[in-house]
Amino acid sequence: MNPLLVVLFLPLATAVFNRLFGARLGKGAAAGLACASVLVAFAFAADSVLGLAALPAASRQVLVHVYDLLDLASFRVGFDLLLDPLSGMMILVVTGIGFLIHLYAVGYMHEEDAGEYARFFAYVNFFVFSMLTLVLAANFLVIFTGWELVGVSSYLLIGFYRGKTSAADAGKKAFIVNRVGDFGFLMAIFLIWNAFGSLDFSAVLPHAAALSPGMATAVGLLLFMGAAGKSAQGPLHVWLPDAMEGPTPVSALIHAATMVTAGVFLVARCHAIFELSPLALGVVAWTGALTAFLAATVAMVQVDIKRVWAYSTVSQLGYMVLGVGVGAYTAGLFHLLTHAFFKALLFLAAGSVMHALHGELDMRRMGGLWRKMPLTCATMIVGAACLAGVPLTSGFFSKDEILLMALRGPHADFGLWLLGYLGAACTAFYSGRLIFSVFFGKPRDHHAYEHAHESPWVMGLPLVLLAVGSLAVGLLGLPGFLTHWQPFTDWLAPVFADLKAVPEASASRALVLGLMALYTGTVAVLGWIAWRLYTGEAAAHPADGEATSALHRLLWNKYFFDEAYGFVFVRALLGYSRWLWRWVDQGLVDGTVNGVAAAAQAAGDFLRGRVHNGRTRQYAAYLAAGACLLLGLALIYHR
Amino acid sequence: MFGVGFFLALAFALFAVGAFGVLTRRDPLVMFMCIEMMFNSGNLALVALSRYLGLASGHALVFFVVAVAAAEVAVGLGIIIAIFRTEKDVNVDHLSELKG
Amino acid sequence: MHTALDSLNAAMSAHPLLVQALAAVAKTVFMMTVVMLIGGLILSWVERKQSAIMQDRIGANRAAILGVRAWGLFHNLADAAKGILKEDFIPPDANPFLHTLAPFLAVSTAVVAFAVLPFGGTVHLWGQSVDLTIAPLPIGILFVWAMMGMGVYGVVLAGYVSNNKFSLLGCLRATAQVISYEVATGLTVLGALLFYRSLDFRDMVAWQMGHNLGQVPFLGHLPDLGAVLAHIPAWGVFLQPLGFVLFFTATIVEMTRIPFDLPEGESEIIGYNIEYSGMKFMIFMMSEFVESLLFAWVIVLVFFGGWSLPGLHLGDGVAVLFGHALPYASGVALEAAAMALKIVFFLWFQMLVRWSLPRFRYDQIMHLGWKIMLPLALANLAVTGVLGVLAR
Amino acid sequence: MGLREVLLAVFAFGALAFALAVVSTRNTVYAALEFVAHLLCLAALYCLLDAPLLGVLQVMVYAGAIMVLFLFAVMMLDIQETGRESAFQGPGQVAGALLLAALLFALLVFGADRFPAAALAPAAAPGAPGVGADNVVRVARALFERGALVFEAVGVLLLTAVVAVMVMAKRRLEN
Repeated sequence: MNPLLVVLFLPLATAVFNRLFGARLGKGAAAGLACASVLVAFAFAADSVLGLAALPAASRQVLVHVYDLLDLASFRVGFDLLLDPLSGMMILVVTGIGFLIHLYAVGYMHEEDAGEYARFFAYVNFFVFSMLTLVLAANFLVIFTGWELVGVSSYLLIGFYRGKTSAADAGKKAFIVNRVGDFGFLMAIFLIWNAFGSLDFSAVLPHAAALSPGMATAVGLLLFMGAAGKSAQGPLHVWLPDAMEGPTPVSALIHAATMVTAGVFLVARCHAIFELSPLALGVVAWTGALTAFLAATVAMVQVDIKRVWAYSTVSQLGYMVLGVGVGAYTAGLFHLLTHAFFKALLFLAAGSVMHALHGELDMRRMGGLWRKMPLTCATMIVGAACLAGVPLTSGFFSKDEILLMALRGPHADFGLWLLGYLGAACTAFYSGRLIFSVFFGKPRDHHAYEHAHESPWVMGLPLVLLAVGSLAVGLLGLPGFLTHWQPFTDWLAPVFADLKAVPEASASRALVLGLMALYTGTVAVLGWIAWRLYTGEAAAHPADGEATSALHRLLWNKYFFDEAYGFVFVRALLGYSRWLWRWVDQGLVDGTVNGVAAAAQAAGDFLRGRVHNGRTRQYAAYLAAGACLLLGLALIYHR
Repeated sequence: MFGVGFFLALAFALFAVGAFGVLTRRDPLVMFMCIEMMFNSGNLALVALSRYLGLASGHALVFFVVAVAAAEVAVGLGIIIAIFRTEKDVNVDHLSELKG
Repeated sequence: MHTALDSLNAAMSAHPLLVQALAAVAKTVFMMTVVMLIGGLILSWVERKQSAIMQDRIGANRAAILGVRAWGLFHNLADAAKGILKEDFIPPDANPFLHTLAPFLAVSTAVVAFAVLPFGGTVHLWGQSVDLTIAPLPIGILFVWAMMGMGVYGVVLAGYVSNNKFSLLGCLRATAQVISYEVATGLTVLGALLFYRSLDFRDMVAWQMGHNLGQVPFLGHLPDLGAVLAHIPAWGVFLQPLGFVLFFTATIVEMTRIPFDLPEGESEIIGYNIEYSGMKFMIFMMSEFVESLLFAWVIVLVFFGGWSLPGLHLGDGVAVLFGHALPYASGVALEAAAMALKIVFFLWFQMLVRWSLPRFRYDQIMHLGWKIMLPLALANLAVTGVLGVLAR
Repeated sequence: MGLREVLLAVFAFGALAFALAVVSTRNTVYAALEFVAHLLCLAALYCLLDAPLLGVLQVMVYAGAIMVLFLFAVMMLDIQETGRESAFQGPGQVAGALLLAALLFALLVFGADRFPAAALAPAAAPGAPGVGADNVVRVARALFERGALVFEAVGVLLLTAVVAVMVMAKRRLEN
């Protein structure tokens, strides 16, 4: 049996088993089973990837046919899995970080009762299965299936706390907003099928050049619509901050490390189509850049630490999208990889803080926590440093690469770079702001401070591992002028072999170094500003609803996206629905149906009294008369 | 003198008599017999026509009619007896519960 | 004398239609005589005597004419006289016509059934071949069944027109019993009919005479037995032992004789004929004896080779018994004797059953009929059919 | 006019007369008996029309089984009271029914007037029912070869009817 099948179906099997029997097994067994299945999946995934690496670079593609989904004469779709460097990287991320988060969740979810506990692990395992289906897909149908399964499991996990209305609403919001993107994705799939007659990547992507430019643009834009939904690109980003209603490990796993990167993955997977359409790529790049900047500005004023990281995630996803949009796929994916580590770390550390403070998430009530929870503090500082792009951290290298490509890449534009740069500055500010507000300065809520405590080892261990990973993973993609050892670029090279050579040479070493110095300086300055603003007793946190300026109000209300949607879509839809209900459904449809029924009943009442009177012999007389009539007609017409 | 037309006419006459019985009698059992009589008039016509046209399939058809009639009688009588047990009366003019 | 015979021969040969007409009359007269004599007189005497012997009594021996007792044979005459002389009572509310019709319906349907029963093969008289059957119908056995079905009406009428609750109940019991077992009677014979491939009694007998067990599929292929079996005639009883046992049982129920005599139950149970007296009552009794003869006859025809005698072959004007030529007439006589003996044997056997077994309960009869005999008969038929298809 | 014609006339007249008797007799039992007689007349007609198998079947199944069931039902129900009521309702109804029946008869006769009144063609066609010993075989061929499916269907129908009646009767017993 192919190890990929184990990777894929073991989490599914444990999910089903846990959902059915986990509550009876008890917490330990359910959690152990779930963690073990993901660990085994990781081991098998690593084995598969090593096996892949052993192949010559040009032929690093393994196709696994599981079974035929659809086998018509002219159209065949199989449940096919494709292992190539891209999906290999993704399955390692999904199972590896997934395992750490599972481990963390063992401690984090400890207070739930056994049934909920098992349900949680079942859903998380199911998510892992869905995500693996998505990344391992070898055709558009399977990837769409994984796409939808991911949406379902995300919905289940966001709304995991069933008692909370806000959680249920957030789940619905995530699902509905994602549907908008999915619609585009589905349309794109239909167009692809129409154009190629097949949904297999191998039949579509290498021959993408056969598409007319208009069609390529249409497919690219529709695909990106799906990607924007999943990867929370503006204006479809609104679901992601609300998705923080789910348990923190879920936020870390799904809404930071894995699921939201699906859009980036999709664009990278379908780069052959995007490359055909400068317009589509431009839309991708600009959307990414704008999202990166705007989300970063929003993150600067939020006081809920998970919400800050949520907007930060949106922003960082914007960087990845910007990366793939300017044609720097490797850079975008490298940022995906580093971000998976440090954002998972940040979320888990935020969860650790939240755990310590019994659910408190408002940074205005924290402060000085580093004494109470040094490990969390240290790891979170590492994560924040990566996020902010402190030199020599992984985030520094990956973001630097993207920004460089925005300035000098194949589809570069100064505006893109500027937005990216401003966003990076904001990122440095809000990262510092959060770290300093939470861990430094004086405790602002002494009651909470007194009860704060470090998290258990089962939560601490993943933090440490992720922190180490966050730092180390940067080594895989050091800038080209430092070293010729480029494992990440080399690894992905076969996937992007069809692209023109990345013109890194066009950027002089002086420019690169200059940019690096610029970033470093920016980070230092903004970090210092944040330190000054947020470590004092009266930190610069305005109280709720107390806007200091119009700009602050705009940012505090997240550019009024939700309100705009509420007005444009929800209110309008409600009004339209109400109209449909009142006039079309109740008036026209019901009126017709009831009218027909009433007419039938009236006729029936009449006939029942006169004709259907229960006298059998009278019925017989009707029969005989009818027979006479028919006979007479037959005699008249048959002659 | 006894050609196929004679037998057809006889069959039609029996059919009419049966129809008349169904229309006028109130005893469900007699109505039932009259219905059977109409069946039989059909059978007679089939036999006569088989003889006239030289076809054995008419006989097979009669066989089927007889079998179906047997099934019909079994169920019909069961129903009549069931009705009688609850109503103590089988005058069809008094039975109109199912008129709706 | 000689010349008279010759002229008779000449006259007969000249008028074939006359031969046929005379033969028809003769057949009918013969059959009616046999039926009336056996069914009406001898069987009731036999029953008395046999029951007496089996129960260690002396039995009927008092009736005498001029001191001659003739083993009680005259009791039948005494019975007849008594029946005729007794008051013919018709209940006040009864319909006199139907009340009278009932017993005659019962006996006449049984008697009419004899019309299709052959009492011998085909004989050649004056150049004419004459079937020794009153009405050689191709659907003979169906006719017997049809008449059996009609016989129920006698019982139904008797029970209904008597205007007596007990007779009505008795008639309901009788009717239910008889029509229930009509199913079994029909199904048990079908297995044998699968071999004969005919509904005509003459064909059945001819088939049994023309085949031996060695020619039967499966049986004949047995390596050592085949040769032995070739000497045994392929009588229905050998081909369908289960069918025979079931059929024999069903016929006893059909006759409503002990041990299945619930409908009238002479000694204890009040039956459908309670309001009958005198000759009409005797006619009901007689109908039972006639049926008894009828079924014995049918059994012999279907299961025991009819008039066939193993080793005897009647050819065209010659008879051969185990390779020895016999005069044709003696061959015919031998066949007639074989037939008569077989029938007598079964009449005796029916009596034997009658005086040996205790009466069944009503639910037991129904249980036996619907839950034992019907499934067995169906299974027998199915197995026979499947084997027949396999042997093809 | 030979014996056959005489018999045909007698049985045809008997069939019609007994049919009229069934319709006009008040007592249900007598009506049933008259119906049996009617059926026997029809059976005789079948035999005279060279359909002896059907004739015997008619006696066996219709007269011997179905009508016995009828009599059974009549006796179990004991419908003396209704039987003594007037068999027909009002003169208007009777007249209407008569009119309808007559109309039906007239239409049917008009519709069938292409068939000769006086001739019965000899059974000569290859699929003819045949006379004598052949009859059973020919009918069996028609029944089991072309009509095999219908035959099975009828068997299923009968079985269903039997089960249905059993269920109906059983439920009554439990009550």
